[in-house]
Amino acid sequence: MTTASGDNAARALHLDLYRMMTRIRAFEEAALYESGRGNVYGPLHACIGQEAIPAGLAPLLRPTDYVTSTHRGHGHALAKGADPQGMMAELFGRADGICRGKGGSQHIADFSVGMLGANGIVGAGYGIAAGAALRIRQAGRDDVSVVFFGDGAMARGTLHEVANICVLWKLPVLFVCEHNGFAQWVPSSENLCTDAVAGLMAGYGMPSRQVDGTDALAMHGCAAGFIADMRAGGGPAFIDARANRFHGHNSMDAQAYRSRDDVSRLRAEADPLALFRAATAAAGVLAAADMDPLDAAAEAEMRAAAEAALAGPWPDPADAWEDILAPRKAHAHG
Amino acid sequence: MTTASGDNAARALHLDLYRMMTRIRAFEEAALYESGRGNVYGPLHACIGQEAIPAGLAPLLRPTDYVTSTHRGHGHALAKGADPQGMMAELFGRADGICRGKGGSQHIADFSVGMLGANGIVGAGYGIAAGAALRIRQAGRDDVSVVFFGDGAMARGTLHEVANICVLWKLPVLFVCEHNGFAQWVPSSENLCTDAVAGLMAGYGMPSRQVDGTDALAMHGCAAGFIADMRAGGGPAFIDARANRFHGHNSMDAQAYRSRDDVSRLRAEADPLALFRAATAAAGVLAAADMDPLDAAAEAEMRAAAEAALAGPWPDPADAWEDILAPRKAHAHG
Amino acid sequence: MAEMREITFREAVNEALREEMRRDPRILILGEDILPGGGVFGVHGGLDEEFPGRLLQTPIAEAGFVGMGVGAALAGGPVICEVMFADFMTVCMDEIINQAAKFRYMSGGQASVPLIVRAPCGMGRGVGAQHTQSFEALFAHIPGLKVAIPGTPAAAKGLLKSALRGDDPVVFLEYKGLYAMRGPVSDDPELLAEFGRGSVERPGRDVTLVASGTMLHKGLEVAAELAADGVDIEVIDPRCAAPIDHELILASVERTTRLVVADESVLECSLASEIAATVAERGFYSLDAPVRRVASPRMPKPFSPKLEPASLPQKADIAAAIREVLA
Amino acid sequence: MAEMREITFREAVNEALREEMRRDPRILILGEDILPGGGVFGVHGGLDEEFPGRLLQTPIAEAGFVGMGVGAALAGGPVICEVMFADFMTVCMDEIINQAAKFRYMSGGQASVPLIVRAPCGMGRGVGAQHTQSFEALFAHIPGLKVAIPGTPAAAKGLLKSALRGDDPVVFLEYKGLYAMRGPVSDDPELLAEFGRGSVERPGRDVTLVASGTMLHKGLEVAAELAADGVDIEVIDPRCAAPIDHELILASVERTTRLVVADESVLECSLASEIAATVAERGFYSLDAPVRRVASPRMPKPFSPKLEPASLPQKADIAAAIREVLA
Ligand SMILES: Cc1ncc(C[n+]2csc(CCOP(=O)(O)OP(=O)(O)O)c2C)c(N)n1
Ligand SMILES: Cc1ncc(C[n+]2csc(CCOP(=O)(O)OP(=O)(O)O)c2C)c(N)n1
Ligand SMILES: [Mg+2]
Ligand SMILES: [Mg+2]
Repeated sequence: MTTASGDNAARALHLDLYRMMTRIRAFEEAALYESGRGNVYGPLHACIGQEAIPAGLAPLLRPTDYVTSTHRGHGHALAKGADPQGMMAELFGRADGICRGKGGSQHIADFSVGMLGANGIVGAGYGIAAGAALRIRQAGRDDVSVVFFGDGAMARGTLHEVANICVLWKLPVLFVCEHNGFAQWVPSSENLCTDAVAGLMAGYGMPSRQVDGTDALAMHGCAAGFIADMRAGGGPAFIDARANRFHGHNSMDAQAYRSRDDVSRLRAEADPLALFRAATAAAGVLAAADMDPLDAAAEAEMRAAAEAALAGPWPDPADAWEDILAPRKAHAHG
Repeated sequence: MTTASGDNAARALHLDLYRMMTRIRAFEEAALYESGRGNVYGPLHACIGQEAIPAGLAPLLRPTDYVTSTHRGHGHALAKGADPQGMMAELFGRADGICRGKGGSQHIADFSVGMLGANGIVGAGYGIAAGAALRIRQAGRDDVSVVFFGDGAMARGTLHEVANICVLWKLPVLFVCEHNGFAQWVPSSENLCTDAVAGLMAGYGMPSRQVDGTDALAMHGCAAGFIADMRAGGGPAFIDARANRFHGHNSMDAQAYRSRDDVSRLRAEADPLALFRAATAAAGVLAAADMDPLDAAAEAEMRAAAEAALAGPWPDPADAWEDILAPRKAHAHG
Repeated sequence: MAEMREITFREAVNEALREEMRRDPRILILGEDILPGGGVFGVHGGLDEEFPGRLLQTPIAEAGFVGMGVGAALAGGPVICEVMFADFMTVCMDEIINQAAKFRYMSGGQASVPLIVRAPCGMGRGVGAQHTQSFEALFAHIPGLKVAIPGTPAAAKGLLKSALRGDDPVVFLEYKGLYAMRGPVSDDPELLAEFGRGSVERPGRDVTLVASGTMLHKGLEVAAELAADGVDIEVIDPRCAAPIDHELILASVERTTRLVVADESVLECSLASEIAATVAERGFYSLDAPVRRVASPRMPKPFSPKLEPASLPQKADIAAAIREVLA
Repeated sequence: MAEMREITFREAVNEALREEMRRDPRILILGEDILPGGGVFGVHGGLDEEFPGRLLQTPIAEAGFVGMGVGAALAGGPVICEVMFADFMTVCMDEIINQAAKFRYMSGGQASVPLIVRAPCGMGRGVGAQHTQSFEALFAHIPGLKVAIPGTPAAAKGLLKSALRGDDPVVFLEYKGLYAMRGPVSDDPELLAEFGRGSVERPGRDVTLVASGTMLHKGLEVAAELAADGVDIEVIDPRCAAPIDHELILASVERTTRLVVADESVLECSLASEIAATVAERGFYSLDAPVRRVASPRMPKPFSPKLEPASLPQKADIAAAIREVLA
C-alpha cells in the first residue's frame, strides 16, 4: 500500500475512523451536558473511552448488516448510521425521538439501518443477532450480524447457547466483547474467572482474538478479516476488545469504587482519540489540521442535534396506546 | 500396590465397582420388566450401557457428599446409596415410594444420602450442585458435590454460568458429562459444535479430562484424583465420560433413528459389565466365580425390591395435599 | 366450495403449518427433536420433506434459540419456535416477556415481531410436576403478547394460521390432551380465526360455561349429561387468553345470568380469575348468582396415578359448580 | 418493652436482614453489585462489615446464582438471592418455578427450600419497559411459592423475617417507590408478620379498598381526601400475593358491601383479578355494587416522562372507581 491510491484509501479510512470516534464522543458529551441540565430523562450509560470499538467496525458495515447492542449503546447506533438528532430526541423523551420517546437511551434502535436495539437486559443481544444472521443465510445474502456486549455479559449463559449454535450452523455473527474491566462497579476479576475471555470461545472452535480496543485501526484490521471471511460464507468469530470506561457505570454513578487518579490516568494514557491522533501523526498519515476540523464539526453537529431535539415536540399521553400490537389487518375469518 | 493388603484393597474395590454396576443393571432390567407389565407409571429413562460412570464414582462418595442427577437418574441414586425398594415403589407411584409417589422416575431423590434429585429440566442440576458445594465450603466441610448431566445438556447456558462461578469461588463441584452420543434422538453432532467437550471447560481453567465411561476403573481413577483434590480445598473439575445408551431415550422410544445392528454391536462391544469382567479376569484380579454371585445377588435384590414395592400401599388421594408447603411453625406474629 | 372434514387437533396444527409455509417462504421452524419424526408430539410430520431446510433442529438451548427466533422475526418474517413442553418456557421467559413482547413498543413501532412460540401444555400421564403445567395466565399478564389456547382442531388451525399472517408475538399453547381429538375443520386455506374471538361451542339458556382447553370437552360432556336433567348450558371456548373475548362472554351471561369458568391451569391469578373478575365488574347486574371458577388446585402436579386426579378439575367439579350457580 | 420508631422501608428491609443474620449463621446473601455499597438500592448497607463472607457478590448470571440458591437452601438453611430488578427474574424463572417451588412436593416432603428471592419491582423514572415490571401475579400463580408484596416498612420487616425463619421458597417483591417511605416499625426482633395475613391500614365503613404496594399509599391519600366528602374508606394492604388473606377482605366487604382493588401490575390475570374474582365467588351476596379493579393498563411501560403517567394507575383512577361503586 505504498501507491498513491493506497495512500488515499488509508487516509480516507483514517479520517472515517477518527470522524466516527469524535462524533461518538461529541454525542455523549452533549448528552451528558443535557443530562446535567435535567433534559435527559433517566440514566445515561456513556461509552466514552470505548469509542474505538464501534468506530473501528463502522467502515466495514453496510446498512443491510445487523447490529445488536447493550445499555451502553450510543456508539453502536451512531456507528451503524443512526441519526443523532433522533437519538438525542429519544434521550429527552420527545415525540420525534427515534423510538417516539418510548424507548429512551437503553432501548435506542434504528431498524432502517439495521440497528436492532440497545437492550436493558444484559446478554439479550446474542440470540437476536444470531437470529438476524439466520435470516441472512436463509436469504442467501452476504451480510453479517454484529453483537456488542460487555465483559460482564460474558457471565450469562445465553452467550454460550448462542455461540454453540452459531458454530454448528456456521452463522455470520461477529461477537465483540467490550472488555472495560467493570460490570457496574464490580471489577471483571470478580465477575469472570478468566481475563483471557477469547479463550472461552476457543473450545467451540470459534476464531477468537484479543485486540487493543483503544486502537481504532487495530479494531478495524481485526474485524475486517473476520467480516470478510463471513461474507465469503464463514462462520462466527470473537473479538475481545480491551478498552476503558472513563465515566461511571451511568450518569447516576459517583464512582466511589475507584479513585479520581485512576480515571485521570486512564484519560491521560488510554484515550482512544488522543492515541489515534498521536499514532497517525507519528505515522504521517494525518495531521492535527486534518483532525481538528472533525472535532469541531462533530461538536457542532451534536450541539445542533441537541438544540433541535430540545425544540422538538413532547408526545401526547394518548400516544402511549400506540405500538403495543401491530395494526389490524383485514382477513377472512372463520 | 504389590503388597497383599494392596491386592486386597484392589480386589475389594473391583468387587465394589462390579457390584454397583450389576445392581444398577438389575434395577433397571427389573424396572423395565415391570414397565412392560404396566406397573411403572409414565416413561422410564434407562442408563443401561452407562453404569460404569456412577459405579466408578460410588466408592469415592460419602453420605455427606451431594449428587444432582437428570431424567436418567436411577444409577446416580443407587450409586449414592438410595434404597432400591423405595425407588421401585416410587416408579410404581406407591405411598411408600421414596418420594411418596409424588416424584416418579424423573424426580427420584433421597436427601438422607445426599442425592438431591433427578430432574426433569435438562441443565437444572448444575446450579443446585454448586449451591450445595457453597454450603460445604461455608461449613468448612471437606465434602464434594457431583453433578451428572448428559452431553445434550452441555448446550444449556446454565452450565457456563455455574462453571464460571465455581472456578471463581473455587467450589468443590465435579462435573460429570455422560456423553452417550444422543440427546433423545438427535446425535451429539447436531447438538454440540464440538465432540471435545472437555475443551469447552478448558477456557475456564477447569481441570478437564475425557475418560472411557464404559470402564469403571478408569472412571474411578480419574474421579479419585479430582475428588481428592477438592477435599483438600481445590476447585471444580470436569469429566467427559464416553459411554453408550443401549435402550431408547425412554421406555416409549422405539429408536427408529438407529438400526438394531448398531445397538447389537454396542451391546457386544461396549457393555461396561462385560468389559469389566473380561479386563479383571485378564488382569487376574477377579474371576467369573467372584462376579457371578454378585449378578445373582443383584438380580435377587431387585426382584425382591420390585415384589415388595408391588405389594406396597397406594397413596390416598388426600395425600396430594401434603408437602406443598412446610408445616406451619408457631411464631410471635405482629 | 370449502369442505368440512373431521381431523385431529394434531392434524389441524400440521395443516396450518403446511399451508402457511407454502404461502410464505420466510416461515422457519426451530425446535428440539423435530427431525426426523416431526417432534415429540409429531405435529411437524412431513414438513421437512416438503420444506427442506426450513425446519431447524436445535440444541437443548431454549433461551438461545427462542432469542434467535426474536432476531429472525425482527429481521423479517414469521418464525415458529417449538418448546417441547410448556414447562420449559421458564428457561426462555426473558426472550418472550422482555424481548418479543416489548420490541415493537420500545422501538416506537419500528419493529415487528412475528414470533410464534408453540408449546404443548397441560396434564400428561405419569410425567409429574415439571411436564404438566399450563402457563397461559403468565403470558396473558404481559402486554404485547397474544396468547392462544385453542380448544378444538378448528380453533387451532385458524388461530395458528392467523398468527403466522400477523406481525405480533404469539404464545401458542396446545393442550396435550387434545392432540388426538377430532373435530370439523374447513379445508379452505384462506379461512383464519380471529385473535380475541371466542366461540360458542354449544348454545344454551340457563348457565354460561366458559371452558378452555381440555376443560372445553369435559364441559361439553357435562352439558350433555345435565341436559337430561333439563339444564341448558351454553359452552364457550374463549380460544385466546389474550386478548379475551369479554363481549361474547358478557353477552352470554346477560342472557343466562349465571357463570361458571373452567380452566385446567392453577386457580390463582388464572384466566378463569380474569374472566370471573371482568364479569363481576362489567356484568354484575346480569348475575343472578355468584360466579364460580373450576380450576386446578394450588398444588404441583403429583406423579402417582392415584394422586393425579386430585390435582386436576374433573367433570364432577364442573357439574357441582353448575348446580351451585343454579341453586 | 418493644418500641415503635419511624424508619424507611429500605431500613426495614436492612433491619430484617441484619437481625436474622445475627440469629441464624446459615443465612447467605447472593446478588449482583451488592458490595461494597450494599446494592443498587442500598438495602444491604453495613451487612458485609458485620457479616464478612456471608454476602457473595455474583457474576451477571441470575440463572446460575439463583440455581445455586436452590442448592444451598436444599443443603441446609436460608439463602437470599437478590435479583437487581424484578424484570430480570425472567432469566431465572426455571430456578424459581420448576425447582424452588416444586422440590418439597416432588421429593415427597424430604426437601426444604428456604430460598428467598428478593427483587425491587414496579415503576421507576425514565427506565423504560425492561426495568419497571411487577410480577407478583406470575409467582402467585405457582403452587409451592409464597409471594410477599409488603406495602409498609412494618410489613417488609415482619414478612422478611418470617420468610427467613420459614422453610419455604418466597418471592419477595419490594416496590421501588416505597424504599424511601417512612412508617412505624417495632424494634422487637421477635416480632414477625404472618404470611397470608393482610392488614387494615385504615378502617372504614363505606367501601373496601384493597391496595398493594405503591397503590396502598395512593389509596390512603385518596381515602383521606374523600373523607372530606364524607366517604369512609377501609384500606387494606394484602401484604402477600400468595397466600392471599381472603378472609380479611371478605369480612370487610361484608361490612362495606363495596370493593375496589388497586394494583400497580398489569390488569389481566393480576392479583387484583384474583381478589375480585374471589369476592365475586364467595362474597357475592355481600356486594351492593360491581367490583372495580384499578391496575396498570395493557401496555409496556413507556420511557418519556409525558407517557409514563398513562401507563400507571393514578390517584384519580382510584377515586373514580370508588365513586363508581358508591354511585
Ligand atoms: C440480566 C441482567 N442482569 C443484570 C442487569 C443489571 N446491569 C445492567 S448493566 C450491568 C453491568 C454490565 O456490565 P458489562 O456487561 O461489562 O457492560 P458495561 O456496563 O461494562 O459496558 C448490570 C449488572 C441487567 N440489566 N440484566
Ligand atoms: C430445558 C429442557 N429442554 C428440553 C427437555 C426435553 N429433554 C428431556 S431429555 C432430553 C435429551 C437430553 O439429552 P442428554 O442431556 O444428552 O441426556 P441423555 O438423555 O442422553 O442421558 C431432552 C431434549 C427438557 N427436559 N428440559
Ligand atoms: Mg464491562
Ligand atoms: Mg446424551
